[in-house]
Amino acid sequence: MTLAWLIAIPLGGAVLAWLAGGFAGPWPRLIALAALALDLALALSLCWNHPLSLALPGNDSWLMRLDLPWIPRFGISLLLAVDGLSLILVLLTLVLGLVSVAASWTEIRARVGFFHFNLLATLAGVIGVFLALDLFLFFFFWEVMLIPMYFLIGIWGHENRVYSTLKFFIFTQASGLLMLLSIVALALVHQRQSGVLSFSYFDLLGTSLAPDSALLLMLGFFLAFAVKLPMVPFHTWLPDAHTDAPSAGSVILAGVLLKSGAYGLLRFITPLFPEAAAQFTPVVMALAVIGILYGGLVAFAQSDFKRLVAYTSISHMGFVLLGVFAWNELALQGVVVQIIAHGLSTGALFIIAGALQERLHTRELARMGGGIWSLAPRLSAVGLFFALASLGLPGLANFIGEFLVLAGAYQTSAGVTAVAAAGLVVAAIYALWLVQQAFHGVAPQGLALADLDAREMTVLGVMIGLVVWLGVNPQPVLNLAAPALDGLQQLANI
Amino acid sequence: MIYDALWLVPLLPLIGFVCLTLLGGWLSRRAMAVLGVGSVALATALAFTIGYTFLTRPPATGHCTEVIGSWLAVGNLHVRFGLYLDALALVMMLVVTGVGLLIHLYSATFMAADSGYRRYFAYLNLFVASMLMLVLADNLLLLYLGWEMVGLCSYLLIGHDYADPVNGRAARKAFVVTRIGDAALLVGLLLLLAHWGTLQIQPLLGLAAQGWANGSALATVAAALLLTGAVGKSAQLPLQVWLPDAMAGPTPVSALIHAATMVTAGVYLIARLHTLFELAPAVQHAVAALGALTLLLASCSALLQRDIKRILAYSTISQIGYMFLALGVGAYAAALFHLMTHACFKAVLFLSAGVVINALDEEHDIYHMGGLGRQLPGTSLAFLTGAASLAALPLVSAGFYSKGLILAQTWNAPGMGVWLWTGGILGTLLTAIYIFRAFFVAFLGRPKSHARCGATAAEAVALVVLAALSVTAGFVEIPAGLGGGVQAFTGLVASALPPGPQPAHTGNLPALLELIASLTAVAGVLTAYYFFRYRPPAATAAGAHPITAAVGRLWQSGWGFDWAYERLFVRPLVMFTRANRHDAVDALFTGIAAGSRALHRGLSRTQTGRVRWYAAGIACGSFILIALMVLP
Amino acid sequence: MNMIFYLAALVAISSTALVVTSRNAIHALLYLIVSLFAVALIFYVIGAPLAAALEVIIYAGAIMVLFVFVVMMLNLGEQATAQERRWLQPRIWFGPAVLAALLLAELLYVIVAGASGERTIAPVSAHDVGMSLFGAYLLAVEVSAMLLLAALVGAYHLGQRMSSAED
Amino acid sequence: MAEIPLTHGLLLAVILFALGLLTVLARRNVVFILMGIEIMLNAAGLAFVLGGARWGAPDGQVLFILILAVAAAEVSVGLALVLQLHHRFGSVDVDAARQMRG
Repeated sequence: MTLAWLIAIPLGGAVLAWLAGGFAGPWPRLIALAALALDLALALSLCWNHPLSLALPGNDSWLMRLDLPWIPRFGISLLLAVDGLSLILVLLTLVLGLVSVAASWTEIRARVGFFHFNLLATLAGVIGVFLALDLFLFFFFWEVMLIPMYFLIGIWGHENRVYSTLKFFIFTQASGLLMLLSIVALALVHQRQSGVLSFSYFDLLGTSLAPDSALLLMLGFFLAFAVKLPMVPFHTWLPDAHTDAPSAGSVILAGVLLKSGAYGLLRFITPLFPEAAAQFTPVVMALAVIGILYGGLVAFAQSDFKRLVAYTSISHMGFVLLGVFAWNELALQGVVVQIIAHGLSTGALFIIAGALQERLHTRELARMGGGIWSLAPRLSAVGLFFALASLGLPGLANFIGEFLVLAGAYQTSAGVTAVAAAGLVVAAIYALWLVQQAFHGVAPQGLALADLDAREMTVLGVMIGLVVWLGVNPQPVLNLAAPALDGLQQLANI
Repeated sequence: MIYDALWLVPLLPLIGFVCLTLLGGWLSRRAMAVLGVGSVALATALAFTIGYTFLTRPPATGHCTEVIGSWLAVGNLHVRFGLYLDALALVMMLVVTGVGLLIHLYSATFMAADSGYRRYFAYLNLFVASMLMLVLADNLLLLYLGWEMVGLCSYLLIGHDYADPVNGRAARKAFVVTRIGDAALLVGLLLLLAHWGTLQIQPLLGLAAQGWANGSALATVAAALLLTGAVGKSAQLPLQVWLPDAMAGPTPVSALIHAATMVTAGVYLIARLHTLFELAPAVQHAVAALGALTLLLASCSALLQRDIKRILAYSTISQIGYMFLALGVGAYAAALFHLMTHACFKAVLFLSAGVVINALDEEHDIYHMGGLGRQLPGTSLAFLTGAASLAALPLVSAGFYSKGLILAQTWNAPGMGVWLWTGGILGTLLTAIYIFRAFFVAFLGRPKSHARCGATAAEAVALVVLAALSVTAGFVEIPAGLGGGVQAFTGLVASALPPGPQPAHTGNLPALLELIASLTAVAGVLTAYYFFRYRPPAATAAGAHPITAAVGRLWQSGWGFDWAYERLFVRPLVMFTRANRHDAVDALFTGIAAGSRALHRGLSRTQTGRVRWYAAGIACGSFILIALMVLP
Repeated sequence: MNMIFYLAALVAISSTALVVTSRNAIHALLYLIVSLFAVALIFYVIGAPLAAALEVIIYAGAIMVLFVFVVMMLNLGEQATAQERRWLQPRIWFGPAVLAALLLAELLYVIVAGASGERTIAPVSAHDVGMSLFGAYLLAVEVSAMLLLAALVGAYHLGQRMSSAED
Repeated sequence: MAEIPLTHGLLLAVILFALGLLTVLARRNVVFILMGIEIMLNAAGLAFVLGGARWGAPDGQVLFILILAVAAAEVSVGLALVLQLHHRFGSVDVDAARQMRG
């Protein structure tokens, strides 16, 4: 039941926060913090309660499983399970959830209760995505997480929010539809073979498919995940959505929602369709490398802080895609680290962008005029730190992710990896350009700017700590993920 | 054992960095200086203690290893925080801590007026820690960590005065250009990892030496990638363009990072991985050729600079060219020896230049100086010592012994040794000319400006020590041709590096070569004296001819590399990204949206509100439908 | 008997053509009733007496009377006739005529091409129709009852005089 | 009974239908348009009855009856609309209702 509670606590918190919105005071924020902290404690207890299965290689990689009937007539059940991979992602979701509640403490002043309802509902949906192993249930949560996100951007967003939310919604919804078609088709094929209609991941794993239909079904899944990731050329919703989202929305979007795409790629594509995925690998790896370089180059030209960071996300997610399709231990571990590192570093950059916007009422780098360092040294130093994390400085988390991905990808395709390494140069160009434009230079006359206060410093300090810790000691995460990734690789070898 | 404390050497400056960063707000400037200099001083003391132990009671195997902890372990890949100390690492460690300490000391008063005092010391401490990590790392990933971190510190310190966008641009240029090399280095690491399954340097070299045939394609590719990394970091052709611009940073930074230590990391890398380069003779020849070419081109550029720091910057490029030349012919000890002496004399040149610049209110142009010898006698003497050492004036300068060793071994190198030697000799001549041009113009003659102040006590200490070293550091290695036959340095590093090319001939040849080198250096000084002191109009006249003027402009602009790169890479890239600011891919989707909107507008025009029009539409539709069904 | 069919057909076509061209609404209605009677006759001839009866009673009797009432209520006089004359220009006729002719030609082609063997027509008694209507088609009858109810409500609502707000 | 070929009956139905269509398309007066619709419905009913007679099956007449019901409903609502139109626009011109388009 713990798994159900993991989803139920944020949902309950969401409803409570909405109700508390009617009272004066920071009740919705406190309720949201409490719910997420409780959930985080629950998730952490899972880590500690299962040290044995984590340590034993070759053991079943699932830590816990919950199977309740839902719509038995169609073979649909409430099948939740958690392994190291899911657990890491759930932890990341909850940490970033806490961060985004704290980051929107002063930014969000309108309809506070409803804001936190949407925030927590999205998080509950995402956690559901990470835990659900019934494909129908997975799709259900996949949709559940979108709608509150739609409101988060649409109600509390910036200037162009109507356009952005619509774009976000159409992209994700259309691609989700393709996935639904694939899910249903896969279940039907499985039924024709085994006589049992089931949407369970475990039942569908061994389904044998004709090569053509396998490729088609895989594409259905792949497109849904690729749009979410996002992969070039399906990335254009992301900069718009990020630019117009409130800080918390951006943090959740970059830190968690994109990761649901990465998670889907890891969990479903290769295990369900090993041959089709292998056949498709060269195309995807090429697209991944294009994404790494293209995202970086476009980021360099942006004049909007958040838009720039959004394009860096696309570049970073290219590494994730590269790693997933390289499909060996190094690369997959790299993907996991990269997912966490990107969630933290990009999330922090969005918080900084939000802090700047709150103070200066603009996101345009040109209008910031630079020179912020002399006015707000803490803010600038933190910004510099996360820009450096973003460019993959060794000793910080992103480097571990990128290095492992490249090391794994090198074993699959040396040429592609060499081109991807050029992404490091591009990353240096855009990250330093961002620092130069935002923080360096001479401050305009008469510009007054408050430095980060204690609340912001705490949030960002925790994130800095995590990024450094992961950069010099990634082993706990690697150990946690190892059995799960091992299990996935064995599935794909059947 | 004292070796067990090795990990404290990089850790102490790191602690200094962390304290300065976290506690900075509560510290007085004095406390900052104490913390910044003190942490490095402790590390230096420890390093020299370890060095002393190493010399008196060397470890049995010639090296010692210390593992602090594990970094990451995935599958077969195990990377640890491990330190490896052998003679090569020891020399580098002593250079970094020694020169580093003196420059910290110098900075304590030199930067006193700077508003970013805490930031400066924090970055400088971080640099020393990273550089030590680089030279002590026992695996390539940790080396890469140090490699990138020193690049970062270089970026941060060049752009220390962030108010001026020019500094920011120079800093970014330095970081991005070196990162091109770094990316190649990383790919090289991946190649080595993929083939040998480890990044531990010593086991890796052992495996590669056994597994790869001499001159095999993979070894060549790996060595070429590593070379690209080294070339980027050490500002050799064709990635040398960042170093002259890097002089935008504070002068002590130029001395420490862009002369004495960081830029020599490439030399260290090649020396450390010399086994791989020996497996790829083509690449090793390229190292020598690149070195020779770089030293000549950079010397020519240095001849015509007016900014004193740019003269020294080009001189650094050129001197590292010597080291590459030595590495390329297998004279690793000679390269390392020159690295050491160069760190001393280049540091003293930069630091004395810093005093001058400070005294003249940020005046960089040597033609606006003059007569400083009388105003700032001590500083001028220090500069002269450094200049003599750089020019390799015979017998009394450290540079003479190190450069002489390089030239002697280059001559002995098989193949194109003689040509490379000729290049080296030509470089010696040019070196003597350009550095003494600077000296004669800036320090002798009629005073053109008033020196505000001299060196402070802390600055003076640094200058004196370094000047003394630029004279004496060479005496540890006196060539047989001069009768001394002292081989303390090569003897020390013999445990870590193979001996250089041995002379094929004996007899008077070594002595003759020394003589030629000495005479060349002296000739260079005399040439400089003639043109810039005795008869300056001659120099003006020589530069007035259209051809020499054109050549001069070319040389002064660093052979037009910046010009070409600007047009070949920077502008197309910027133009492409500017043009694509709104993301061309989005046009695909906005196109779909616009198409459906246009369709909507077209179709909504049919909604006229006329009932009969609709009826006609229905009739047409049924006509067409029936036609489709009836007609085959 | 055949003669009666063709005569009735001729009457139906010509009176319908007069409906189309007539300018006066009452005249057109009368022509239409004539046309309906002719069709009723044809029903009778081909052996569908029930249909014939319903045609006369409901179509000609009820529905057309409804038309007449409405035309009366509208009180379209000479003015309306003049207006119709204006509206019935050849220019306006041309397009619809072409379209109708095209559809006609197409349907004629379908009928003529699809005609296979001349079969006689068999009469169907009212009894059979009734059995079928309240047997197999019971659901359709119920649905049409709903339809008529809806039409009743709709007509009542629309036929009300305007509410005071809109006047 | 009569020896009438089915084809001839259908020809009559089609001609009547075309005339009804012409009425709907060409006339602007709403009353005439409704009459045209009646003609077309009647033609369709005729075709059904003919088809039923062809096979001796009652279904054709059943459908005729249903068409009758539809016609009645249509006319009652249609005529109510005519009254509304006349009331609102003072005209029976169907094009007067153009301004109601959305």
